[in-house]
Amino acid sequence: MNVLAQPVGVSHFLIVGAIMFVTGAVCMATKRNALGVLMGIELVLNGANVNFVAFGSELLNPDGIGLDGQLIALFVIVLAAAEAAVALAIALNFYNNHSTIDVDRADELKG
Amino acid sequence: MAIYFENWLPSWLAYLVAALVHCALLINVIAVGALVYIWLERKVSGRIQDRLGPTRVGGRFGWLQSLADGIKLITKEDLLPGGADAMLFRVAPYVSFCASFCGYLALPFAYNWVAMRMNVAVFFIIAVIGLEVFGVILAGYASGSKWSLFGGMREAAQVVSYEVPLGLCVVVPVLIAGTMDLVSIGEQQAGLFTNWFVFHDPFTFITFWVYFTCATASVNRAPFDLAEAESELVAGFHTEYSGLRWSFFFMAEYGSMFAVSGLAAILFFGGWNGPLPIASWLSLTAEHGPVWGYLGNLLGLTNFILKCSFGVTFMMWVRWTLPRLRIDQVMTTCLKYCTPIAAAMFLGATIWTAAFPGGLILRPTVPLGEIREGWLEKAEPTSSASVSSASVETKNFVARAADSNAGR
Amino acid sequence: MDINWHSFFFMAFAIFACGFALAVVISSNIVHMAFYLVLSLGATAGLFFLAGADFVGSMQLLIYVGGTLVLLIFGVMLTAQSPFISMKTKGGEWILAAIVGGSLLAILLQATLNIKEWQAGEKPLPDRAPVTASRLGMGLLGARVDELDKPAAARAGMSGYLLPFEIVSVHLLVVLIGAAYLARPKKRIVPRGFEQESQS
Amino acid sequence: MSAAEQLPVLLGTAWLLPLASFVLIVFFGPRMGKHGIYAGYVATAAILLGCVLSLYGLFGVWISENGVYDLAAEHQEHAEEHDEPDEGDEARATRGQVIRAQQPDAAEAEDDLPPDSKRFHFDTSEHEGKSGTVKAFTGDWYTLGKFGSLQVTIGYYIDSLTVLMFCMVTFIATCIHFYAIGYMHDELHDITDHEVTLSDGHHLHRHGRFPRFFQYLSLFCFSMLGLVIAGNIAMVFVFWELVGICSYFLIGFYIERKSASNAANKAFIVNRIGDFGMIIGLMALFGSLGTFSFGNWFDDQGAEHPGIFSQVRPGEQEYPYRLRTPDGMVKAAAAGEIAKGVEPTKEQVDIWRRDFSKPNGYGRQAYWLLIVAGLGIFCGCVGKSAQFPLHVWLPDAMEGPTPVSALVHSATMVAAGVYLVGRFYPVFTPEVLLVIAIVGCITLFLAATIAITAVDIKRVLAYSTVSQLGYMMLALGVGGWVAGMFHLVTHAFFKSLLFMCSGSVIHATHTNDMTKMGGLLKKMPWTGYTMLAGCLAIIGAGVPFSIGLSGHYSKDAILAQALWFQIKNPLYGWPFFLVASGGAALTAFYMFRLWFMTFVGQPRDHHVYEHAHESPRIMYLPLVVLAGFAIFVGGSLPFGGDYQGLAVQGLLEQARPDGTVAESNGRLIPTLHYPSEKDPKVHRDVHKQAELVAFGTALAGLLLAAAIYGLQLINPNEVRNYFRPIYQFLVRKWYFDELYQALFVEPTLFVSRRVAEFDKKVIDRFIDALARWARIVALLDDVIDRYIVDGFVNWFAQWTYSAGLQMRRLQTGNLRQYIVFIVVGTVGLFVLMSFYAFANATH
Repeated sequence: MNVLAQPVGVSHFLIVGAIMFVTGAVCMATKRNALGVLMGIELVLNGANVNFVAFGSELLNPDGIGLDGQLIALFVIVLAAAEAAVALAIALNFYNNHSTIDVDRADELKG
Repeated sequence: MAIYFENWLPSWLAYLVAALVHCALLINVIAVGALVYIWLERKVSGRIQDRLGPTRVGGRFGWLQSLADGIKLITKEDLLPGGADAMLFRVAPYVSFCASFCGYLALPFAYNWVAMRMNVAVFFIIAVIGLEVFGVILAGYASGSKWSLFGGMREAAQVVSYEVPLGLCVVVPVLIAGTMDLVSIGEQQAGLFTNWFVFHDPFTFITFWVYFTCATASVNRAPFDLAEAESELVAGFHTEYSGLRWSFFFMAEYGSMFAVSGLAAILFFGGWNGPLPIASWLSLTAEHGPVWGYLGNLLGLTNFILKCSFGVTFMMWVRWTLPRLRIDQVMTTCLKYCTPIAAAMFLGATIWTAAFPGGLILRPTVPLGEIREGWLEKAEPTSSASVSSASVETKNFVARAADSNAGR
Repeated sequence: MDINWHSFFFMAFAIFACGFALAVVISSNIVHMAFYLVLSLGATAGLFFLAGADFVGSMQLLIYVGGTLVLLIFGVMLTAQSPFISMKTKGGEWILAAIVGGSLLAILLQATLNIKEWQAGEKPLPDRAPVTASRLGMGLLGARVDELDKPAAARAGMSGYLLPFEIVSVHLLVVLIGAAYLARPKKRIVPRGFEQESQS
Repeated sequence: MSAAEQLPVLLGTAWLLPLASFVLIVFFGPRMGKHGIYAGYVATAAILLGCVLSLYGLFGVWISENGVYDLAAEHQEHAEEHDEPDEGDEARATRGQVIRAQQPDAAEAEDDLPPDSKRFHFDTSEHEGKSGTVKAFTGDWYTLGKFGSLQVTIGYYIDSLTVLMFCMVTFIATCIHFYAIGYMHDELHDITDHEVTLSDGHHLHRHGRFPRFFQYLSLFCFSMLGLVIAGNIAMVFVFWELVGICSYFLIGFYIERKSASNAANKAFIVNRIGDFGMIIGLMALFGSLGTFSFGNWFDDQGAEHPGIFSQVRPGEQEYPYRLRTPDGMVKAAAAGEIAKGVEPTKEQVDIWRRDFSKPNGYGRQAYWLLIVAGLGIFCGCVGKSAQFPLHVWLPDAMEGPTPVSALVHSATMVAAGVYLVGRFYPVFTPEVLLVIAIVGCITLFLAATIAITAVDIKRVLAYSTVSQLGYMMLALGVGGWVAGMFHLVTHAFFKSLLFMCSGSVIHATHTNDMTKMGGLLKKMPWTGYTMLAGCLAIIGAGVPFSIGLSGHYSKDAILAQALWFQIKNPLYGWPFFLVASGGAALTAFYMFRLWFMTFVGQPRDHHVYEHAHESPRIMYLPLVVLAGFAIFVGGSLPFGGDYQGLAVQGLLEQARPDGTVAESNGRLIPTLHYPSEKDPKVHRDVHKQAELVAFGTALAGLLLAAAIYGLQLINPNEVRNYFRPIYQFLVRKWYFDELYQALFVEPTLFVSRRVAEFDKKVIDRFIDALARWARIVALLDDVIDRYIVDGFVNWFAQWTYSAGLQMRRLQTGNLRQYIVFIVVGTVGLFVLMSFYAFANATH
């Protein structure tokens, strides 16, 4: 079958979203650099966003959840920005105090 | 256009060709524009500094000067510093260039002469031009040199913070027009020059100047060119660059200058509509047939290019007139002055539009109701039919929008 | 052969997005990661445009790519010193993460592909998506002009997003202040009586 | 924009401006400038703007919309009605029918208005010079709540009376604000109150209260304007009480002075007595008529419902707008019958209404209900505008600062009562009107007599206010609606003028006692001459049949109506005219006694005389303005066009309430005839006689005063000794305070003492016993708590602690492991869920 000939559906977007989400999770789980973890978070949020937009898009499924998807996606974007600002501040603080950016060194709260 | 090619090509090839033609046109705008403007800048700076500027190359006025420079740059050796991050160092210029190039996708040059008519064109352009900073930052980092890194950092801080007032300023005309579609925004200002949004009310007038400041800053032209402050950092982020890559940076810079000027022209100065509606007087409009419409659009195109060039020239004038700011002063200008002023102007414009929907002397030839997006027409019948609270509330919204249109 | 250009561009952007996302994971150089992330998110914005969400797309470009990631890269540069630019992870962790992630991916894909309404219909898509910008604006203002044709019962409780909008904006302000506070320069606290020593 | 849309906006703004300044001053008052000096400017600006708006509403909107009722034209048409005066009413009534018949065009005009302006109600009056001019705009700004058929709204009822009152109130309030800025200036710094002696023997030293004064002033204006514009009885009551509380604040402004706080309490409590009656009246109206609104009101479906007025005086009767017991009241009276299942159809209600023969017939009961309503409302007015027997608070209200007295006495508080009577006029049956007339008559005489002997300058004015209010009530009571309202307006101007003059005198001499003054005319000419203008205005000086000061016109109208009433029913009528004309003489006497004692003759107290000085300009300029108005407001302005013959009477004529056009008779007292104020006879001979009488009496009083106090032909002390008992009686104010003390205060105190003893001896003991029991129970609880509850809690805490020790191993402190945990958890959950899903799917 010719992939390029047939119209795309929600599921295509969902697959992309899933891949980005998992990639983000793996990125979070493997990067030792705090900022790398942050990037993983951004990826995860983006995967989720792709899903929201796909569900909400009138183009792909006119009887979907309508605008709510896009609105929630907007909120996610904004909150991601906020989260990035705070996380970055935390990372820099961590860097100032421990003079390293390695998250494995941040285990004072070990039980 | 693609339809035209389809007659004698397989469709996918036809579309490809069509796309390529569009791209070629746009790239020409940037490349040729950059050449012209570099030459122009030399002349302008020369005149301002009481010099002549280039005079020899290509006969009079040295009008081939920048072409010659281009050739020189292309033939120049292309260095890659040892401590550089090779991949990023190579990619960075193209990132900048692509960014400022993408801005042209949504920038209409005349009525409906636009590569991609989007209904969020304004934000799209702002966003894409904002991406130019990545090239600079990456260049700054990848060069592996302190000066470049400093340049990149400054650029990052500056651009990120200047996007806030820039966005606020852009929102004001959008608020008045009631749409983010640049084409319809331009159409609303058709007619006499009194219809231009810059004359819509005092707030928009001030907003334009704030916008211009922020735009100058966000394309990092002097006096905001902290990223390439040759007196402090050798040449800032492009210290290590040379040859074609370097020239790409410059094309990007001039391209985005042109783009922001064009945005200003459409948002505040009526875009392709001249000060006098000569086109409509000469009945050079689409109603009188495609040819006349085409001629009218050509006239509009000239208008538009002239306005943009005026904006660019103004930037040059500013550059060669004002001294460069310190980085903290740049930040102060943005956060302590531009942002509050822009916010205040936004508020004022809102109140003004609510109070006098007609603006000062604005009598748009196109009633807004036809421009606003489809929800209005869609909302009207249902809301009038149903009496449930939710739709009553919506009816109020719709009604308000409707009579604000009627008010114009 | 006739190409459905929508699908074509979708494929292109999808491959970009996923590919660069993978590149983010695989690359070990933090700055390269940041760059790939930029490209991946930009491609995602392209996907949004393809899904007919122009406004969200340009918002993604403006706020996410243009703002958040610049901030991120800023942070990367601030902390980019030779030992931290590339920090290797032990192979065991790689394998563990790969297994866990793979299972998660498997589950997600299975969920995605099993639900029939989500599959692509054979009917071609409408060539132009409905305009959403001002409807989104009204939605944020609290009026759902897109739902007017729905019956009142279905619209019950769908009163728009005014409150979340307000909350988010206040939240943003708080975040700004908080970030500035966290990242403020540290002052050395001089115990009383030791001023001389501290100055010398 | 039509007036229907403009007026509510204009007047509503004018009404809310003082509220805004009140709120501003409440929050930022002390921070406004040095010692809050700007608070005064804020309040003044607010009321000034309100004044401008109201004036625009009057001249720019109302008059240009409706023109002015042309009195001259009316007299003309009376002249041609000379030969058949009797069927004048019928003729007018029929003409009213005709005009009403051609009203549909107004209805059509209503149709093409936008749907939301349907709420405006055009009530067209049947007796205007112009045909079909709008009589009143009623409508709602905001609906507070709907309870079945009842709508509690913030509405308005705007007719020319409302507009006129707005102009009058805001204008006078503006003058008083300006004046008060000057008068209260010593509140700007800390002041020592020499009238208050603390326990340690020193005088009270306190901070200035400039902002607070103006904040109360603004609230006062707001409440009064709200009362004037109110569109339904609920609003009326709310603002009524607001006016009361404001007067309480302002009278008790110098709260540290015992006398001031007493006066404030007295005013407040006496008003409560009146308001008690008022609530009864309002509830009688509401309970039986089922609506709060004055005019007709429209519900959401746009259906029209009759308001109170059109229920009491329905238009579609054979005698349009004659008084008619409302169906609601008839039904209320026949509630028992209805309970027995009789269907109250229209015919049935009419049958019930008609059976007046047997004393407990429903018609009669309903009529009694109407009378109760009227009496109750009037009861409130008695309290508010200090009518006998509740007049005692007003003289004590002099404890407040003089601007307050001016405001309370002229424009706001006491005017409120009279205004309310005028507003509710259609509700009053002839019997109630008779009561009103009697009360007004008594008040007028009593207050005038007391005023003769008072020596406190402000008290003299206070009693004169009471007696003038008596005049108004008398006028209303004998059917002279326009006369009463007209006198209300004119009196507002000259009385505020008089008070502010007295205030400036007090300001200059620092004493209220007239016996210490004298010869001040040289010292303070502005005050003196403006006050002379005020005195002349209040005694109604003027040349008979031609021109006169404002009081001249209004008082003559009142006298004429009283005389006309007497002619119509000789049985009850005679005392009213007698007292009214006698009161005119008394008025002239005591006013000029005051003026002569204050301004001419030899200075009695040289210390005071030396220190007297003219007040600052900001204080005497308002005096001049007001003096101008006090002189001219009564006459008609020689304008052309819309303003043809613009006169207060003409404007009031437009608001003349339904039913006062034609003659009406009492039903319980069939011999009681209420003449029509617009009857041609009034303007022919009656008015001439009345004018002559008024002139003569006023002149007599003036001459007597001049003889005694001006020229010192007669020695006042001899007179005083000659009439010693009467003098004592008057000086003690007819022993009213003593009477009330003995009648009400003492018994109350007695009862309360007994109650206090009961409390101490019985209730307290009981409480103490309970407390002891409670302590014993508490001891038991203590034991239980310590050994059982605590034991369990401690054991649980131990358990939690050990559990925590076990669990802490989970927390590795490694971020990336946490993430792995999360993902694994998600996967696990998903797997579990899918199991359940499959389980459900299989069967």
